[in-house]
Amino acid sequence: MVNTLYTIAAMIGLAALLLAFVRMIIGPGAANRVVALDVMTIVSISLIVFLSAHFGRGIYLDIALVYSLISFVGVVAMARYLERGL
Amino acid sequence: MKKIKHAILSFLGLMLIWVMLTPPDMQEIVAGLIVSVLVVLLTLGMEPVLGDIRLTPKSLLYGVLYVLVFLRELLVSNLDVARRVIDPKLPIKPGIVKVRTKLQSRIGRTILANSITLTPGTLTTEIRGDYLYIHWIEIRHEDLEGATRDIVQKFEKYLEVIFG
Amino acid sequence: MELAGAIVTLLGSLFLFLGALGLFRMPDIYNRMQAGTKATTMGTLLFIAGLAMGFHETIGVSKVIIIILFVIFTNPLSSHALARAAHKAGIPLAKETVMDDLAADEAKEDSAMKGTQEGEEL
Amino acid sequence: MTLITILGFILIVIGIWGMLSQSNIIKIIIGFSIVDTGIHLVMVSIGYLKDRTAPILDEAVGKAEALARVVDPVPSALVLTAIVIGLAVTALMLAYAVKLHEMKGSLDIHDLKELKW
Amino acid sequence: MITVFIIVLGLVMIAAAVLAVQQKSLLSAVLLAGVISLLASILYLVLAAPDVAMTEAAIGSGLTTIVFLFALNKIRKQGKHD
Amino acid sequence: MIKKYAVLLLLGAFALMLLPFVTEVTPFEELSPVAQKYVKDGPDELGSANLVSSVIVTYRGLDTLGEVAVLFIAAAGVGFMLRRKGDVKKSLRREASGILRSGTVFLFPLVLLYGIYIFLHGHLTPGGGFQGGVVIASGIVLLLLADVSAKINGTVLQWIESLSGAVYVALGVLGIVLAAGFLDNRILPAGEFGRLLSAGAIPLIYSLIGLKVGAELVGIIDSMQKDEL
Repeated sequence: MVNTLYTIAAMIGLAALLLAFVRMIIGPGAANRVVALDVMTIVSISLIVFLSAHFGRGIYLDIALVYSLISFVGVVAMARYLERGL
Repeated sequence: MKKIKHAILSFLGLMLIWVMLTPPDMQEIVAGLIVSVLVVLLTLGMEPVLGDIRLTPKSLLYGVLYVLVFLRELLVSNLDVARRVIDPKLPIKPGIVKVRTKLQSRIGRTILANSITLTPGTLTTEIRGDYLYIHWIEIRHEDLEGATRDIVQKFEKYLEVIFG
Repeated sequence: MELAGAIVTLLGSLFLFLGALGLFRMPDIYNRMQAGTKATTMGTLLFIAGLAMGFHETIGVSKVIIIILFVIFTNPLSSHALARAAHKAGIPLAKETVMDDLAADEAKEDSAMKGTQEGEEL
Repeated sequence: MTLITILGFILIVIGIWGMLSQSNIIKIIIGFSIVDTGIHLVMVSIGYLKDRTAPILDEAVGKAEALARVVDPVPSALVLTAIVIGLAVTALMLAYAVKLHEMKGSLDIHDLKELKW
Repeated sequence: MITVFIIVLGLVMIAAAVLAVQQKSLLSAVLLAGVISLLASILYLVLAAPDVAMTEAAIGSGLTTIVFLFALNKIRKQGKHD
Repeated sequence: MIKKYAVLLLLGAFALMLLPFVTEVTPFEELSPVAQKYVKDGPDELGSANLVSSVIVTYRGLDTLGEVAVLFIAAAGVGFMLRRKGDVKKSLRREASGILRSGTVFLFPLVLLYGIYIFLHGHLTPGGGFQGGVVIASGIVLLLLADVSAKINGTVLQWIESLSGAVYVALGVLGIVLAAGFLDNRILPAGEFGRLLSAGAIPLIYSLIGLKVGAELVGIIDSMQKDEL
């Protein structure tokens, strides 16, 4: 029962990833794609924490932490590129 | 003075994060002390942003209240977004409005801007001097005073006590 | 406790989905960012907190708290940077838009300091 | 897992297709990095054993049961270094591309006539 | 459960790769390559290789994209002055 | 037109070549003999809980040294390709917003701390020198992005890079003298399994690798970014 609920939550998360990817495909323009990439990264952080719980290894959480820091740097770099500040 | 305060506060913050990252162990705590001091020393040349925090009992109380207000606003803003997204008619009336802030400290402004971004229907787009430009998903006031009252003041009264 | 965690996680995943749906449906980049930032921040927060409630023996709670703190601080900051960049890059607002104070003020400034060339070369 | 092996192969083929069919140098470099990712996926998936866990011993996996419960650490170590090298090679190629654009004013390989026979 | 994960992520990766090759805009192609790395690192977790996942997260989707952006920026600036 | 068909033909040949890997290879049931040795003896011999780290730092340490050398050569190559003599124009970059700048000042120490955490715990958790170095390099890139006037001090960078490289090699040679071979980690006591001060010299070597990799990557980014035309 509980496990089914968790599985359903993960599936909805995957659906969110797919929807964000649809926005990535249709764009329009690079700026919209950057927004979509940002959302995809945030959803991925959730999915990584889910996998960590699913496999029962707490050490996988370090990867989610790396993601939350690195994705920030990446998005800021893209934003600075778009506004010609790089 | 500001610099010393900044150094001490950031040392305490880094130490707290280190202790939360690592398992409880004497060796880890010693290593954390060394690493935190090292990081504080390396970043000493940067701006002392944390030096603006006031450490009075009143500001601590307001800090707790601020977190509670922030969490409530976060919940409200999500329900708001959910309502707008699910509605088949997509009820939006967006625009960029200008508001004024009384906060002077830089970290206070940063936290204000972040809080505004996470509250119902608003997104900080630009800051120039004392004015914030905010993308509002449903404009209720087009003038400066009305928008300031609606968007900024619910956070400002707490942040003003904490940061000044 | 486990059931409560599962329900919180489910709620979080619903918010994540709504964020993605908003990203999909909204008419222009600024409104998309509104949905994308708020709903995903809240969604991640609830999703991760629910997992921490359900599996606190295996994955531990303290690291999860740090992840939540990082997400709460970095997500609005990157959204702000993106929104500013989009406006500076001249991406148009949706046709429903009522007003744009920022563009008006920038136009005013440009006409005030005409001739300095600085704005052109960027 | 076989599915991921197949995925890796598909990525390799797509990347090579990109490298061969595109004439823009940046696109060729992107194709190269896709091939890179594909190869890494294949290598890691070959080291995977069914229902086993990561080769890091802690409370979840003890020293005694390690032999029966962990996956092969050697491909992981190999791929880890390969990813770092991939970044270095990509950066070097991009530096070449920037230099080339500075000299020729174009990124299209059809504009580089001197080396054609 | 995990199989569904692999299939969905794999299909998204293939689509991203094809689009990255086909895309006219260079910046969009770089972003799509970033998506491939992002999802690959989730797959590395499924394959029980967290070290590789962390490297891919930090390098593949972080620094590689940034290096690409810096190079594109340099090329853009050169174009202006020709 | 001919080119298109040639490409298709080549791709088909590739696909045919790769097909047997999918159809005929059966997945392994057991670890390979080499891996069995690493998994069985590794924890007791070297004291490292992360077996990937023990393979990278000690068992295949020489490869890692070569790899760091390749990275160094690539960084030097990028610097050489993009060097520019004389006429550097005034930088024409747009300022970052004030919010981003103060947010960066707040976040940079956290990134630095996390990078150091990753490479100090290379023998206990996923991660190690390479990942930690990359995280630190990203933190410095963040500073470069947020502040237009930020400059990287090349001399300090070179000193960090060459000093950590030299100490790395010296530790390797010390392994020949004090322990079984080049880059052996047992020059320091093994310590208690699973705590921070264990696994001999692995945390030390990984820290040096982290510093070196971080410095090299910052060097690459720096030569990509500076000297605008």
